[in-house]
Amino acid sequence: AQDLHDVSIALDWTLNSNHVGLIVAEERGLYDDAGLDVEILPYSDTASSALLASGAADFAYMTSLGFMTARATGADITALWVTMQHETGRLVYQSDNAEIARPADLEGKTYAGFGSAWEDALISTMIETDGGTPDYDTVTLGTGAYEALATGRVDFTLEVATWEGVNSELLGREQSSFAYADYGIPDQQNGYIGSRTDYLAENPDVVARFLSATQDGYEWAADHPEEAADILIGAGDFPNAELVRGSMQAIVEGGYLDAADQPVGGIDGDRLAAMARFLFDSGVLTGPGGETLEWPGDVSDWYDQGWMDE
Amino acid sequence: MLRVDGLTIRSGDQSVVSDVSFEVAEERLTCLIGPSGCGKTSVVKWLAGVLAPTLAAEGQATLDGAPVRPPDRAIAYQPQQDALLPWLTIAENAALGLSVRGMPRTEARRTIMPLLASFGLDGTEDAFPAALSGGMRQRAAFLRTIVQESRFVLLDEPFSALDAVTRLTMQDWLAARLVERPRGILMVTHDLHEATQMADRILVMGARPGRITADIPIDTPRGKRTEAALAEIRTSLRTRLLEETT
Amino acid sequence: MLRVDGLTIRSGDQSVVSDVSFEVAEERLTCLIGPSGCGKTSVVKWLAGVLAPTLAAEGQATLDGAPVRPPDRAIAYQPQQDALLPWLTIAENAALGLSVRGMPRTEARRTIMPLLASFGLDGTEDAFPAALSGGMRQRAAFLRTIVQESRFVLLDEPFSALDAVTRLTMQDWLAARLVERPRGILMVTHDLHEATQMADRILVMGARPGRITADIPIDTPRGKRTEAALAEIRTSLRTRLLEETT
Amino acid sequence: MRILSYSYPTALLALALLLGWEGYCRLAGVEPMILPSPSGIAHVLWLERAAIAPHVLATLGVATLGFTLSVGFAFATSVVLHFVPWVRRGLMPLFVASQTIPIVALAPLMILWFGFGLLPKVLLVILVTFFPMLVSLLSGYAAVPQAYLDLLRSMDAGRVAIFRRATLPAARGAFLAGLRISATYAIVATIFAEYAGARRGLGIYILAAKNNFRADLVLAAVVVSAALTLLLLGLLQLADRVTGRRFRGPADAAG
Amino acid sequence: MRILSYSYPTALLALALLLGWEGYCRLAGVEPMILPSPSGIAHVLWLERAAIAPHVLATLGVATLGFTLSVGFAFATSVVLHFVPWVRRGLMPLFVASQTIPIVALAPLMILWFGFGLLPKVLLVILVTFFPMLVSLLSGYAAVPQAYLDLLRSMDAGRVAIFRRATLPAARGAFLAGLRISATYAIVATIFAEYAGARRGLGIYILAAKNNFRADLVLAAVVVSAALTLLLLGLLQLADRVTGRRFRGPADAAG
Ligand SMILES: Nc1ncnc2c1ncn2[C@@H]1O[C@H](COP(=O)(O)OP(=O)(O)OP(=O)(O)O)[C@@H](O)[C@H]1O
Ligand SMILES: Nc1ncnc2c1ncn2[C@@H]1O[C@H](COP(=O)(O)OP(=O)(O)OP(=O)(O)O)[C@@H](O)[C@H]1O
Ligand SMILES: Cc1ncc(C[n+]2csc(CCO)c2C)c(N)n1
Ligand SMILES: [Mg+2]
Ligand SMILES: [Mg+2]
Repeated sequence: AQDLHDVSIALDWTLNSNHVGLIVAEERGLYDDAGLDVEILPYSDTASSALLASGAADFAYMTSLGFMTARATGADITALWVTMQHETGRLVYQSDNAEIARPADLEGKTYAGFGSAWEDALISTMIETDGGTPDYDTVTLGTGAYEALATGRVDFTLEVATWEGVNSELLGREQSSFAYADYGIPDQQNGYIGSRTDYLAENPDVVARFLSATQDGYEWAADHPEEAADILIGAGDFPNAELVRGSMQAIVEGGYLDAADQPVGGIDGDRLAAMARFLFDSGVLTGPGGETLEWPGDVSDWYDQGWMDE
Repeated sequence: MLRVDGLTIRSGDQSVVSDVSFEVAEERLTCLIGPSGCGKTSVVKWLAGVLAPTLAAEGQATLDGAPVRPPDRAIAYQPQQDALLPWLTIAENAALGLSVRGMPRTEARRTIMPLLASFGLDGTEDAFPAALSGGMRQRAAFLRTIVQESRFVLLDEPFSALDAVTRLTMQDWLAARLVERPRGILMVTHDLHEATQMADRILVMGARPGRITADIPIDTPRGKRTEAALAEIRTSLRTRLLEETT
Repeated sequence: MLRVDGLTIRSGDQSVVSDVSFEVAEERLTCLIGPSGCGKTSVVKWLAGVLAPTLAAEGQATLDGAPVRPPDRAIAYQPQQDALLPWLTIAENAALGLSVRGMPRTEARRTIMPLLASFGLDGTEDAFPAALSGGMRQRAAFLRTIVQESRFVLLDEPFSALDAVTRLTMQDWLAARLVERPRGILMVTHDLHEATQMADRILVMGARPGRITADIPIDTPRGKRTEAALAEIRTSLRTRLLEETT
Repeated sequence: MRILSYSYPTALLALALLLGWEGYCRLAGVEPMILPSPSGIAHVLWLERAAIAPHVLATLGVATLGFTLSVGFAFATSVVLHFVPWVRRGLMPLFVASQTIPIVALAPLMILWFGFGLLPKVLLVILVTFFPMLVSLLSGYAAVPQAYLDLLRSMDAGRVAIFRRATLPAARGAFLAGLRISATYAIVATIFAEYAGARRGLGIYILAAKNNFRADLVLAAVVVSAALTLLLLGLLQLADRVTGRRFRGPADAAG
Repeated sequence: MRILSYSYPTALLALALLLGWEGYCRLAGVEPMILPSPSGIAHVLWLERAAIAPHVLATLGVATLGFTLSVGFAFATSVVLHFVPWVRRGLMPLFVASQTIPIVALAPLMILWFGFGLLPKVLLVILVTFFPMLVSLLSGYAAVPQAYLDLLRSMDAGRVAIFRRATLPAARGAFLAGLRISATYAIVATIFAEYAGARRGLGIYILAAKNNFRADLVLAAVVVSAALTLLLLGLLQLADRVTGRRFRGPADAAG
């Protein structure tokens, strides 16, 4: 056998359908063919972008927020790929909550949060855009949020439509949602894969092979959602196989993976800049001394898809 | 008159003390001597009502012919060492028996204060035991026992923790107190010298199982108990004890 | 001949022992008595080289006229209680002094084994101290001291933890051992009786600060030391001691 | 003065450590996102004091409530276990087993079961701090000199009177030792509980700081938490001094 | 037989607790996603045994390595601190302060500083388990009867010989007590460290179970972790028995 080059990738969350392309590439031997031995690191309590920035992993699958916050705060990381062509997050509440019909109604309600500064910017902007006063109560619960919502202990939270959304549907929970983009938030792509700038410079070839194989993996998954779901189920510990299948279906039906004007994984620089701008302008980003960060003017160096050319 | 009849104490199926009977006379000092482990402490603890629950006892105690079930107010007990509670002042320690019987704090203190002087403790009423010398602590323990006004007092090696000189002083002192306020006393000791100096009667115990092997009255008047006067009885007691051991 | 000259021991600016001089004769037993706290243990510890570092000492020890700096192999020390190490067998404990000097384990054991019988310890060589009676433990401690073959031995209240009967037996026993293997002995004791029975000479110490107040030879031959024969000297010693205290 | 001369080796060592750390940060040029310098931490601690304050108060509140309840509960339990030996034999192994539960796993479940109010946090603080106190109390009770008990029993004192007059005061030292151990964990346990779900508190602050990639704020919160614990320990020491006149003084003179 | 009759109150109480829990789950019909029943937990534990095994092995490996190093390090440090009093005075307060650090906050930073390998986990285990052992050892050294030291000193034994022959054996009991306390925390600390970042281990398993909304798996992992800790404690007990012939036997007869 040939000598495989070791690379590792850290995940943004417990293994789920967002990561399907990585698993497909791994399980179908695409990484082997590219001469790579890819280790998909299990999710842990440390953010994937932090693991990447510190050198604990070579690549990271990051939420858009995770990537942008780390990058804006000075981490030397670059986005190479984005999985979802549209925002997969949304704001959810119980349908039987008669008091909520529009974001402005969230005023005075209780939000189950995850402990990042951007959530407040997001929700406040949505309420304000809808004409309300962004005054609400936050309880930081992490994954406990969804149970708390279902049992009525909180009024709303955020979810990933293609995962928690599908799960709620399977559980028969009557939930409604607001899309961020309808209330003043720029529509963004989500699910970045990035690496450190120095790693890119030193291993351009490895990076290109890794991402090309990953791209092949996601393309195959988009074309074979059911088989891809089964591969994913086989690779991970999924207590509820229906959730994975349902989620894959939602991803494909929602056209999340392939947009008309973009190759799979293609980053849209304008949308990335718009979202970054939003983060800076809403004042959620602060530097190591605690000072509010200035908009750098140009963020085109935040991403690099040079590997696609080869 | 306090009598013990047919006292047998067992640990499991081993006899610690077997069929012991004796009496403690009113206003007289009776010494209990014997080799280590023969059961002296066990007998005294039984009379005080504080025998360890792992030991089973049979036997009868009577006070002037009437049965008593220890603990009984007629019998006060002073454990080996002084057992002063370190977190109580000397006055509080001395009054402990009174407080336990429910006497209010101020009244208990009023009872104690006039006695401090004759116990050589004046000025120490608000000191804690740790600040006192061994002899003073021992005197405070005696005061605590005496104020309970029991007819009988059990003393388990009261002086064994004191150095020889303090011990001699304390023996004289206790004898003087007993003249002032006579009590029936049962005193366990290891010290032949102490026993012959202080006792009106000496009970000798043997071991395995513990039983009484001799009951020796000391008739020499206290004023005449010089080394020379007691030499003979001491020699005979020693011989007897050494025999008991082998 | 072991001499101590002008020994002064200070704790801070308080004198514990002041200008003490005495000698310990070869093959004779010298007793050191005195009230509690007068500094007996401090003197012995200084001679053993184990005085607490918080105490400052001045003075000179000489062995046959030549200065010695304790600890010295000519002087063996036996602490109060027996200080047997509970995790060593009796044989190992007895051989401790030899092992510390680097004697191999088997040789040390060979040295110890023939002596066990005369110390009343045969069969206990592989037992642990906890399994032995107080008297046996004490004998094991003596064996440990004796096999070090030092010309002088310091004993700090060797019998004070024993009960009266065992103590009497051990006194006789030690006297017999000393006839077999004579040593120069300095023995601290509280017990007048013990001192008069065993000593060739008694040093009496007074307190505050500790100093030697009397040096009394006991000329009664050992065979004739009955209660009666010693009564007089004991009475005078007691008077002297009680004076020292007040 | 004496305390100064006593603590200067510590101060020196601590200073050397901090200087080494600061020097390393400056010379090696580590990213502050990964390893902030001590001066950087001190700086943000000062800048963020207003933002941290409400979190500190929340944590202090929960820790105080939880710890107080835990002390009370441990005391009550110790009394029951002291007087009823078969309950002691039955419960102690269960309490030991309770100490082997990883709170990381339990905390989120507690939030699920009991909501994000005070209850789950207080329960977690009790879970962590209860056992050392119980053990100390029981060993304190067991260490009362038998002579004290015999003395009181011979005076015809009842079980409760004996407990109140001898057992309890004799266990004071052991109780304080247990209290100190538990107090060391009280703040940390609160932070843990908050980490699993809360409105406010140092745990939330740390979580947010971590999610916003602010290692400096995480460490600032660590400093605050350590300071709170040391403060709590200091208060206990003070309470000991103020209430303990009877229990101090020279070591027992007559042995 | 004796152990049976001794432990039946515990068994009874534990059984009652489990039955109550089971009954509550069945009668109240709580969602197993929120509060699984004991039988449910036992069932998934059996079903998932193959999936849990590698995580258990990983955790055991890290815990064993970390704990062993911690014991060695604590022992070495205790010797140094014993012989050099000014280092002891200087370091002890810093060690106390180290115990007030919330590991929730520190663990993710440790992963960032030292990567995904063994190092950060081992360091965290040491941070948690080192201090109780050090304290026990030092208090054990301090509790050697002065007579033992005097005896050896009078035999002209040097500092090292005295330490080896008297101080060290006398501290055995205290050392074992410290070992037991530390062992109670070793597994839990490892799980913590894994939670912040690891390839494998019970911490990772718990995190994944939590994010999959599987309370039953979380509790199954808790059961496994408790069992591991009890196993470790059992091993220590065994090691004590096997090696401790010299240190057992009846309590010291001559007082
Ligand atoms: N709580 C107990 N349980 C079992 N046996 C006991 C208990 N207390 C004492 N014994 C045993 O009973 C015997 C007598 O003990 P006791 O203390 O009464 O003797 P003693 O004559 O007072 O001895 P000493 O002179 O040493 O004080 C001893 O063999 C002892 O081991
Ligand atoms: N390590 C020490 N530091 C300071 N003072 C000490 C120390 N050891 C003993 N002392 C003091 O020195 C004095 C003499 O003590 P020492 O133990 O030598 O007396 P002793 O004659 O052996 O008494 P005892 O008969 O009670 O054994 C006492 O007042 C004691 O308080
Ligand atoms: C599968 C999956 N589920 C949840 C999260 C974490 N999370 C909770 S809400 C939200 C959306 C915010 O816009 C995100 C990302 C994740 N990372 N991946
Ligand atoms: Mg007795
Ligand atoms: Mg002495």
